[in-house]
Amino acid sequence: MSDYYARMKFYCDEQRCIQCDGCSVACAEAHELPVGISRRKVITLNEGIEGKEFSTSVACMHCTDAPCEQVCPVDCFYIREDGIVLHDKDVCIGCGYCLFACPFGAPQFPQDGAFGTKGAMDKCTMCAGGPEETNSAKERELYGQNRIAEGKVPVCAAMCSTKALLVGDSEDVSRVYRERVAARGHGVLSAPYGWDTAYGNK
Amino acid sequence: MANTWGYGAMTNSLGDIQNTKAIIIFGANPAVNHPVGFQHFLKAKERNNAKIIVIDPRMTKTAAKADLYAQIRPGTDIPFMYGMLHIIFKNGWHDQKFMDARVYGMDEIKEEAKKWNPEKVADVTGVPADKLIQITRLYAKSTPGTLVWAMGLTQHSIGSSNTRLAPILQLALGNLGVEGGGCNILRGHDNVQGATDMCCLSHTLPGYYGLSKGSWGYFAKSWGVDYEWLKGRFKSEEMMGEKGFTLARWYAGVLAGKPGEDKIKNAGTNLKALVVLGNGITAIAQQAKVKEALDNLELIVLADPFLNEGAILTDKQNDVFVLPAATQFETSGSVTATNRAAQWRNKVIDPLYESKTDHDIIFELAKRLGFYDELTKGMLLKDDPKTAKPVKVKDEFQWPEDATDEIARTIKTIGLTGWTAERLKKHSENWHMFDEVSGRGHGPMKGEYYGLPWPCWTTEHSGSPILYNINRSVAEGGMGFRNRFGLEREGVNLLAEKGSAPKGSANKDGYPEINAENIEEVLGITLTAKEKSLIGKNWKVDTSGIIAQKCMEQGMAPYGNAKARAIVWTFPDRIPLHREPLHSPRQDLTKDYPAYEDKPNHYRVDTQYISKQTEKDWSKEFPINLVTGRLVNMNGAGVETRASKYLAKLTPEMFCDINPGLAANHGIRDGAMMWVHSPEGTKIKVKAKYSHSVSEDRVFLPYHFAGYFQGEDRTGNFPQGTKPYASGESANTVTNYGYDIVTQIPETKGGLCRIEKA
Amino acid sequence: METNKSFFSQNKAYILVSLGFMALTYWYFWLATIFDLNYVYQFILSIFQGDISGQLVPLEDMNRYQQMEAGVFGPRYDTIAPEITRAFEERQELLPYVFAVEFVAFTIAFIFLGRKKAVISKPDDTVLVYSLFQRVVLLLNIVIMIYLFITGFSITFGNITGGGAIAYFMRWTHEIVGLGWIPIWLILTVIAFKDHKFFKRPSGKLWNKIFLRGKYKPMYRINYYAYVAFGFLLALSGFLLWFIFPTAENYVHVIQFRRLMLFMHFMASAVISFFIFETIYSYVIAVKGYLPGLITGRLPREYLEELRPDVLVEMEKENN
Amino acid sequence: METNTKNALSSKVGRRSFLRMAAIAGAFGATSAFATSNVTRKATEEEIKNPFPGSKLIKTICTSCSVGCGVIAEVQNGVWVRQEVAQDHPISLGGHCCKGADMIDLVRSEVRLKYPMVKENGQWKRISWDTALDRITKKLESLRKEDGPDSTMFLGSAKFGTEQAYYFRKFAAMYGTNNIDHQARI
Repeated sequence: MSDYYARMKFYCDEQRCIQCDGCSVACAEAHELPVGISRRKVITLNEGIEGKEFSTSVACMHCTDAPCEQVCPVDCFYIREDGIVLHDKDVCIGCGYCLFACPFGAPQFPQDGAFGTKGAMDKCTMCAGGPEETNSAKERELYGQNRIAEGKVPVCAAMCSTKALLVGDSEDVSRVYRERVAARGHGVLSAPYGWDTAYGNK
Repeated sequence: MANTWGYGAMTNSLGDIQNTKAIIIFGANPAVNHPVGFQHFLKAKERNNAKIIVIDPRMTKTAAKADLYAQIRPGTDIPFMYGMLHIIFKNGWHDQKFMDARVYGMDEIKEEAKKWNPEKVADVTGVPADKLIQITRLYAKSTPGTLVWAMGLTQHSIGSSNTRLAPILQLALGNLGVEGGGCNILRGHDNVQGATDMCCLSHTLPGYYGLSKGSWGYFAKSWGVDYEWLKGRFKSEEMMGEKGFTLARWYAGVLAGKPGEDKIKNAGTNLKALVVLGNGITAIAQQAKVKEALDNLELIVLADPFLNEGAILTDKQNDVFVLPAATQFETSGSVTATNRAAQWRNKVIDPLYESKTDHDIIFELAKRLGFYDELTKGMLLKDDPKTAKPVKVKDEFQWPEDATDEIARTIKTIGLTGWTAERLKKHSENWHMFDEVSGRGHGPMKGEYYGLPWPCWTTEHSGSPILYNINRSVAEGGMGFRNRFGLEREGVNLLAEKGSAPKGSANKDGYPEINAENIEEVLGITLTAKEKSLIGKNWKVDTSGIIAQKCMEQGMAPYGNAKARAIVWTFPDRIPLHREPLHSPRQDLTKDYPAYEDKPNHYRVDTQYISKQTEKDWSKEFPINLVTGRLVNMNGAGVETRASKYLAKLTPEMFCDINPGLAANHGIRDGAMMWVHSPEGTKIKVKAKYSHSVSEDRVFLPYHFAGYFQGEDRTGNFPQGTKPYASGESANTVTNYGYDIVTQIPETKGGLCRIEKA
Repeated sequence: METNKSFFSQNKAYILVSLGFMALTYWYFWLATIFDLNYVYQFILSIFQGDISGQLVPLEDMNRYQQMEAGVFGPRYDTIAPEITRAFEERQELLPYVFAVEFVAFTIAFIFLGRKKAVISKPDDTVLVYSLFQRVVLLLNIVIMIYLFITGFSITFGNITGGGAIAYFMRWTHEIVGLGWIPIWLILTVIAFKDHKFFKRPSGKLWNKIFLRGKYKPMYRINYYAYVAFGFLLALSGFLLWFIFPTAENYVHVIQFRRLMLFMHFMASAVISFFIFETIYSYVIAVKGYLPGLITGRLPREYLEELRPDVLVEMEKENN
Repeated sequence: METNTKNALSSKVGRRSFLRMAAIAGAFGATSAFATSNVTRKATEEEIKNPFPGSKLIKTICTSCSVGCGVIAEVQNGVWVRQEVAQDHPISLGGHCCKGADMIDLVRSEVRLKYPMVKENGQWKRISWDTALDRITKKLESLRKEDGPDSTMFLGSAKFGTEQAYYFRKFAAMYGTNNIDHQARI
């Protein structure tokens, strides 16, 4: 292989998403998340309005210049070379700045401290675990499965019922999406939503 | 539907929907109820630029992906379909050749359709005339088109008429027996198709064999028991042939004799005991009656992986048994998907805790009731090819493989002969070798379709992914319509016309179902004397397999090749006719379209139709239409799904979708509590959820909740540690009276209610 | 009252401080920040109308793409969030300078003004000035404030602590202790307004245990007023930040509001630090012998005669 | 700001993740319909450590609805540890709705019934299977004798396997009644 490195991205095709919540439940179940945590959430807009209703699924977009990484006071974030943004829960102090800086609402906080204070941040890892030893029990407990290390697709996209949610190398994601757009030949957004914010105008 | 062309099941498959050009969906919401199946709908949109048309009282998630959507008044699908047929016939968009060759009685439909001009349809259904025309034009012009329905058509007092007219619409367009066409009924639970084929039903025996003496005799033989013994188990021979109570109305059997209750005819006794295995009885209409019935039973047995909420609904203090049943992952067996294809479900783990599998519970009960040996004998038997009679071949059975094989050798009507445990296992083990769209296998599985969709006539047959497809040979899953209703009617030939036989058929024309007498003549073969001695009376009871074998050789279907019929002369309505729901918001229409006459002894219960409809002007007091339905994260009564914390989180409490305009008229705020009153005198307290998906004359209730009853919190009745993560009022507390005239499916999709602020 | 003093000289302290604030405000909002001032202004107006979502344009009026961004990601990311990011970065860099400046200012004040001292000849002749309640409130205020500052800084200067368990502990105790500070702040508010001319002071023994005695000099009063005002912002924003717990469900509706609250928290904490230093300076450094009195509640009579005669006057009034 | 990002980028990637980078998804294409090309390199056996050593994959079918989606269960020492994706299943292609994605929770839910119980004088009481079955059958026998077999109603389930459904129908027939039904009716 060449020294080209993949740039991992998510994209949810809103023409296919039907808000079945398969992705969010698959994620919660695979990583055994506490009930208050939604690493991935599904949203329907204009519900019940003919011709305007659509749904989409959103989680961490794994931005290029991740704002969370920029504001984190303790620098617990790190960006892998394939673009996956991860963080270290042992370092995180749960201050919540990343949530303020995130354009997508990805960081989640368990309500497990005294008087309902926030715990250490939790967010989508693109099923790539964390800085602990790969596939160790500790990693699984803190970050959930490390499916990427096993060579498997992140569970949300793999279990997407209508294959609306795409994940993978940016080239492949955009190729798949392009094919679909060409097949439909109509009703395409001017640009994939959120991409400007997450990855710049590339 | 079975009465139209032979089998009442999905004709094509989910993958095949990708071949279609137009999808019309009546009263189904696959985006919510079958999300994975809906992926094929969406792919059809991309592959073929297929159009999706949705006709539903609610603007559903499916409608959000549709090209055209019509918001119809509940219970008026028949006028809508006649309106479509009116336009189709008027413009000559129908497939005359197909109708002539393969359909009987279309003229009467044409006459009836003439009455339904678009303006009249618009008045009755609430769909504007130009929308109807637009939809009809789009659908009729895009062939092949597929018609999809689910509970939205069946759960009406005229449900059986609905499900007859929908196939007729497809027949008129010639959309049947082709790839991308057909009538695709989406079933609910994972094995509704399988359990229905096995007929856990009160009016048939497994494989849709009737309750006649002949059928009982055939099964007695196949089970290896004496017919006289079996007869002795019943109260009388007459009761053997009587249809039993149904799930929808069993409570009437308990409550009969009380003032105001319907009369029953049940061998002179009321129901005194109820044995439930894995059935959420809180999802049955008329919950208040169900509760009363539970209170009056002498014995209740509830076996479920989770606590059946019937146990907390009842005030009965003694003799309520709850048994921990294992989930289906703790046992193995076959399961039939909606497209008639079987898959083998492997056991994942041993039953957890003290739970027992369902069949273990059945066997244990049988042991103690003294007929365990008779019950399980069938699994020890095998058809002896020499005598074509079942003989004992082993002393111990192996569950479930032996049961699968027993079914395979017994059930001929729907062609389960090919469904041996070995083949089904092989299919599931090699599921990666099958094509997504056509279901065709490749590599070692070449020549077979995934899951061997029935009819799978022989142990070598490929399975039939598309019913009534005459463009394929019978050996590859082709067939005509089933010859089930005789050879001729009122002088009209009921067999298919010339030249409409499946590809490669030795007999190019229509032919009757095969029996011992006509086999040589119809198939054009001669049998040896030995074969003649072994052969069964007809193809349905031919345990020798000779009829099926010879038919395959000649490329002919054992059940004949006949016409589908638009007229069902045994039904109350010869052709499907519109009748207003029992509780209709349009009282002015009930005079023109009255309900049926009251029907005595309908599955052992006297059932009211016209007398209920004319009892009073319901719509005055209860002006709002009540629609119930499913949520994506719930299933059935929701017992299983509410026991999962992740799923319960998505909808933590019962709610009612209400249009903001309607809510404002009643002073109900978003998120406030409201009462829903039903004509039955019951009420529920639910949270209002503003939604534009319902119009101002109707409200929507999901039916998955239980735990509360008429505003009263009954969750305290849960035994410790069994309370699910979400509880709420059951929508079925307020669903109205009303049952289908043929199948007795409750009318939960077209009732009335009144709302007020709580 | 002397009448020959001009308005300016009478209210010199107030005028100077408010001018200073105006300059500071101008610099901060119009020159230093990068957020969308117009949006924030409209947003605050809409908050007072009861809509905290920050979605100023109805979703129905937007096109599908805009709807998607607003409905999924929350309204107008580009308005406040960049400022949060920037302010956060700058706090790390600028706050040390701010503190250095403040430190220098107080040092200069100390050098020029020196330390006031009372000549005590009879240390046993003491007067009970502060009730137990007052002592608890005043001391708790100082202690909690110091703790909040330290823990707050442990978040801001997290790059120095490097995170981990101790920093995590400090962060969540910041939230809890901050909650505990809210009642203290309320009481201080009452105390601060006690000698306002519109405020009719009740009399009686119990009240004397609650309210402080004496008349304030303008600078003290400003100190209290500013403390109350910025304390209010801090307490409110801090409470709301804690109270509106971030979940996936409420994200879209509250994120913009929380950003605004965080911004307010940043701002108020930077400003209030000056007055905290002032308080500490005036309690501990500017006057000798005050701190022991604050702890025991008793001060020598001579101390009061020399430095706070107003307190004695008031006490005598009460005794009559 | 920029310096911080730069620091974070270089130091963090360098320090923490570079070694582990080696273990990233090499074999995407093998299981996925999405990413096929251009993805770093194949991870070696050692790098892809199996998180559940000795586990085996069992193909089974979702019990939620009639679509019949494939489920792959990863079982280790008789415990269902993980639900895997059946991406090669011809109907579902690995897809699941929320119910299907949560099948594993159906089995390991904490609120499952754990033992047989009977309600006596309004109180739930734990009993053994034998007691429960004995008491049930005694009652059924006496009802059958007094009021005939038609005094009992059997409600089966569409969640049964086909074989179980067949046997439940057979059971009712041998009990002597046609009062048997299941959810196809609703």
